[in-house]
Amino acid sequence: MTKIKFYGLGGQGVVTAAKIFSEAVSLYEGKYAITVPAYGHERRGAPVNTSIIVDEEPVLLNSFVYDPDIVMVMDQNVIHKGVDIAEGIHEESILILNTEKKEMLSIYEKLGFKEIYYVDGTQIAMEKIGRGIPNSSMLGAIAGVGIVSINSIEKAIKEWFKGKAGDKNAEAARTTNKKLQKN
Amino acid sequence: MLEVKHQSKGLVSHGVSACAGCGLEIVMRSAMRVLGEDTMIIIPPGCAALFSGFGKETALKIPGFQGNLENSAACASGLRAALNAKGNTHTKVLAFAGDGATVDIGIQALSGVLERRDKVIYICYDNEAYMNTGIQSSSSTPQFASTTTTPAGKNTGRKDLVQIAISHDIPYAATASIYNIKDLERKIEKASEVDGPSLVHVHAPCPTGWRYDPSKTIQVARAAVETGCWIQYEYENGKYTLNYNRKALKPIEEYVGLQGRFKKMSAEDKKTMQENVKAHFDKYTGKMI
Amino acid sequence: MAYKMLDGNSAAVEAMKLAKVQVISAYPITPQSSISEKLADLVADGTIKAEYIRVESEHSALSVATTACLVGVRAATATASNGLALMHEVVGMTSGNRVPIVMPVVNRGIAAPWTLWCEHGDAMSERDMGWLQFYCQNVQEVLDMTLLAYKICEDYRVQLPSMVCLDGFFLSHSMQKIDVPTQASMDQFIGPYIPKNAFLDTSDPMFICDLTSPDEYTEMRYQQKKAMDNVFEVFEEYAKAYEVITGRKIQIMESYKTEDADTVLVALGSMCGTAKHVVNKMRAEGRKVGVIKIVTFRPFPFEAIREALKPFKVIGVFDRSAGLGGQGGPLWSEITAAMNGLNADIRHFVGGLGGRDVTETTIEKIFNELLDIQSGKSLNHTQWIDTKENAMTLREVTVKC
Amino acid sequence: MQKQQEQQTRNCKKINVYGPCANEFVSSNTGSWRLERPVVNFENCIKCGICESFCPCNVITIHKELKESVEIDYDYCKGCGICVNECPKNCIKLVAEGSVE
Repeated sequence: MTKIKFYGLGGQGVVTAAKIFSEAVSLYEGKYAITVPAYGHERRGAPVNTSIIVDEEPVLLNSFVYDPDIVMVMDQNVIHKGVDIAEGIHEESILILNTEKKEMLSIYEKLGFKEIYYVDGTQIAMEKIGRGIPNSSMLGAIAGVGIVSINSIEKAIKEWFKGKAGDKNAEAARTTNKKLQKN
Repeated sequence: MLEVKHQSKGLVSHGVSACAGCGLEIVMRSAMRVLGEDTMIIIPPGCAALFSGFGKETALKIPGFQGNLENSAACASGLRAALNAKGNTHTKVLAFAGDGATVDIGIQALSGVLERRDKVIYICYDNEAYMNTGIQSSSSTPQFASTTTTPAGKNTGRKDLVQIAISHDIPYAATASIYNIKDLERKIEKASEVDGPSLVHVHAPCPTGWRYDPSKTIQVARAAVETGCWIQYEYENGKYTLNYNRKALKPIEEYVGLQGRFKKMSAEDKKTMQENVKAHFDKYTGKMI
Repeated sequence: MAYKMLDGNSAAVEAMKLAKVQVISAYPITPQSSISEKLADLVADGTIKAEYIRVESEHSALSVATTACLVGVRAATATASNGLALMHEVVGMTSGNRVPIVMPVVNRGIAAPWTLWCEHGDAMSERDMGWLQFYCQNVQEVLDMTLLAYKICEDYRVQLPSMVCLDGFFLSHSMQKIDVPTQASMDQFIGPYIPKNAFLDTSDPMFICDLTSPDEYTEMRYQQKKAMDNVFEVFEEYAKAYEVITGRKIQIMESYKTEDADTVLVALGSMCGTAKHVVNKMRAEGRKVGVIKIVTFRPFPFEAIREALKPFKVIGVFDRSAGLGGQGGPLWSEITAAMNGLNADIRHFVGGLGGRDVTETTIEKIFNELLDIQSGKSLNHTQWIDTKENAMTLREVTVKC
Repeated sequence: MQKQQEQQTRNCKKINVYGPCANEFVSSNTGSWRLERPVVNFENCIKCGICESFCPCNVITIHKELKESVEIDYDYCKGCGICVNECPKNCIKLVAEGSVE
């Protein structure tokens, strides 16, 4: 069982990313994923998070993730909004960060993750999709840590967005996947 | 199959436990005469529920449902939707409710139906208070009328149902009165023919609640129109027509003087009422030129 | 198998689509709204051939569905929370007139305090209104139970409406991997709607729901009671047929690893999944615990419960509603009644209110308390689980006195 | 348009329906309420039909061809007196119940 948490800001497609990710692992890799979205009355710009649980077996657990194995941060500024993205992490937990500045890493480095991966997903989204919404591109990043293949992610993205938009979003994911770096 | 235990001339049984001289009874018979047997009816609790029946007995030969007090319009909407789903566009759907079930508690559901333009005929028989429960004031009770919840006379005027309906831009709305049955039946007929929702608001005097002799029901209804206390008009596709052809209104005394519920009015009150009625009437006739 | 990723609300919509509902009346309310939206979409693109009535309130939503069903079509609506409370009056009309509507209820607490999130208090407020109530553990169950509910409700032995209860957000917005039966198989399983009780038809008039005297009212209630009694038999029959088609077994209640358990927890809804997960975890550590999941809360399966709980001396019951003023919550009361005379120690836990997560830790804490009572280590337990210490001092204001 | 419902009511099978439902069309004996009954003086009657149209109980029938032109069904007439009040020729009056045949 792998417990995952996505953090981001309202409007960045965090919940959508979780849905696409869960489709990729469930429908194209034969695993079972459930999303447990923490909906509220938050509006565009406010920090949001969503929980995903992935397993080889049907998932029984139906509650939020408190001890994530993987944390993905879709906006580097989340940490400045009073959100403790390292809450509940353990010694094996890894972090995937969307950042354009290497210096941001130094803040995240102190949080105690075993490994940190980073990529500028927003810039890639701007280039490939034309909008700075990093959800699709960051799905390419999570495919870089082995929990899901980039092929499955691309399939799920194409299924979700359909047509040309699907191709562009899938390309963003592929590019991010290639550019993902380990700190 | 409906077991007909007693013969009747129309679709409504003759012996219905409405009070002697009941105005509503005339409205129901007119409606049934016009709409005929290819009709489904919704009746909320209230005086008209006497037509729904009691136990295994009903006073109507058409299928009907007695809903809650406030959802007559919505229930009618459900019938329409189901008939449409079955490809039946000929059966007419009628909601038949009193003023309390319409202008008070039922206005929300009515507004919903009118806004959605569901093809439903809505007849509101207006006896100007909750008569079935013992003459409590409704928002259709006129100013100065004494009821059991306004014993000293109601201190505000009535809600204008037809104007509320018209503001939904519906194809047809009209007021009518039982003193002119031809006009009433013509309006119900029209209401049933338009494509979309329609409202007929019928003045239906109540001898019990208004405190006059049952024999005077028609006289009271007529006096209401002649004095301008009830304005007979219709609204069809944006056009108003006054259905009462008289230059000068009679003094309101000729209407209120007939009824016990206005007995406590002072001379001052009557002056106020006369002015209000005149102003109201002028407002409407202004629209109808 | 044709797997899909669906959230609970989409699963409910999928079931309505498979049942070919003909009239839909919908009013949006969080967290039900996406049901209203998806149905509108499917009607607009012709996937569902139905009349979609965009009503102005939940009161009207159920009114429309109820009268439409009386005309002889399968009608649908769905609601949550305060919307269900507003429906309350019509809820009685639907069941009293024996109109077999299947209504998803996306469980959310009732204001005040305002909450958007999960709690069973809304459906529990309607528990004695003559509707069947099914509580779902996961999204698959939402789909399966809704489909099965059409069969059960519309059977001539039942003819009662049902609420298919799914936990707000934890199910309604949780994407899960679902197996969806084919349209052809459900056409055969459910079939077209045929009214079996009073109906509205101009070629065969009758007046439905007129005034009833004290002389007959009791008898009509008794008719409803008899219909409730029939539910288990009908449930079993159709659950078997459904299992043949889909391979999935649906039960009125489920005993999970209870055979050799020292203590068990009884629960409803999505928390049952978490509880099962905790059972597995604790059993791996050698602590023998089990879960009893109740699916059919109305009618309450007294006999099955009594049978299942008979071996246990210490039983925990988790209510996701406060049961204010009662000795325990509604589930606890029913379990206690079912166990009458059996000398079991039935402990009452309230939690998960207004969206508070029922976590692994919560469940583990409960099991530990129950095990302590079982082994004689402790006498007491926490009734209001996970409640903060400062409950009584959340707000301080200055008042004139 | 879907037309799924078989008209299963057509075969006229008797079934027990549950819950409140009225399927007998009945007239109550409202004639017994009457304290006074309307009596018509046919001499002045012009057969205008006004009494018939305003009768709330719909119990008046006009026979244009007969001299006894106005027939009142006393089984259901409540004796409200609207016909008396509205008759343009004043040819209907209320008499105490029992004073005439």
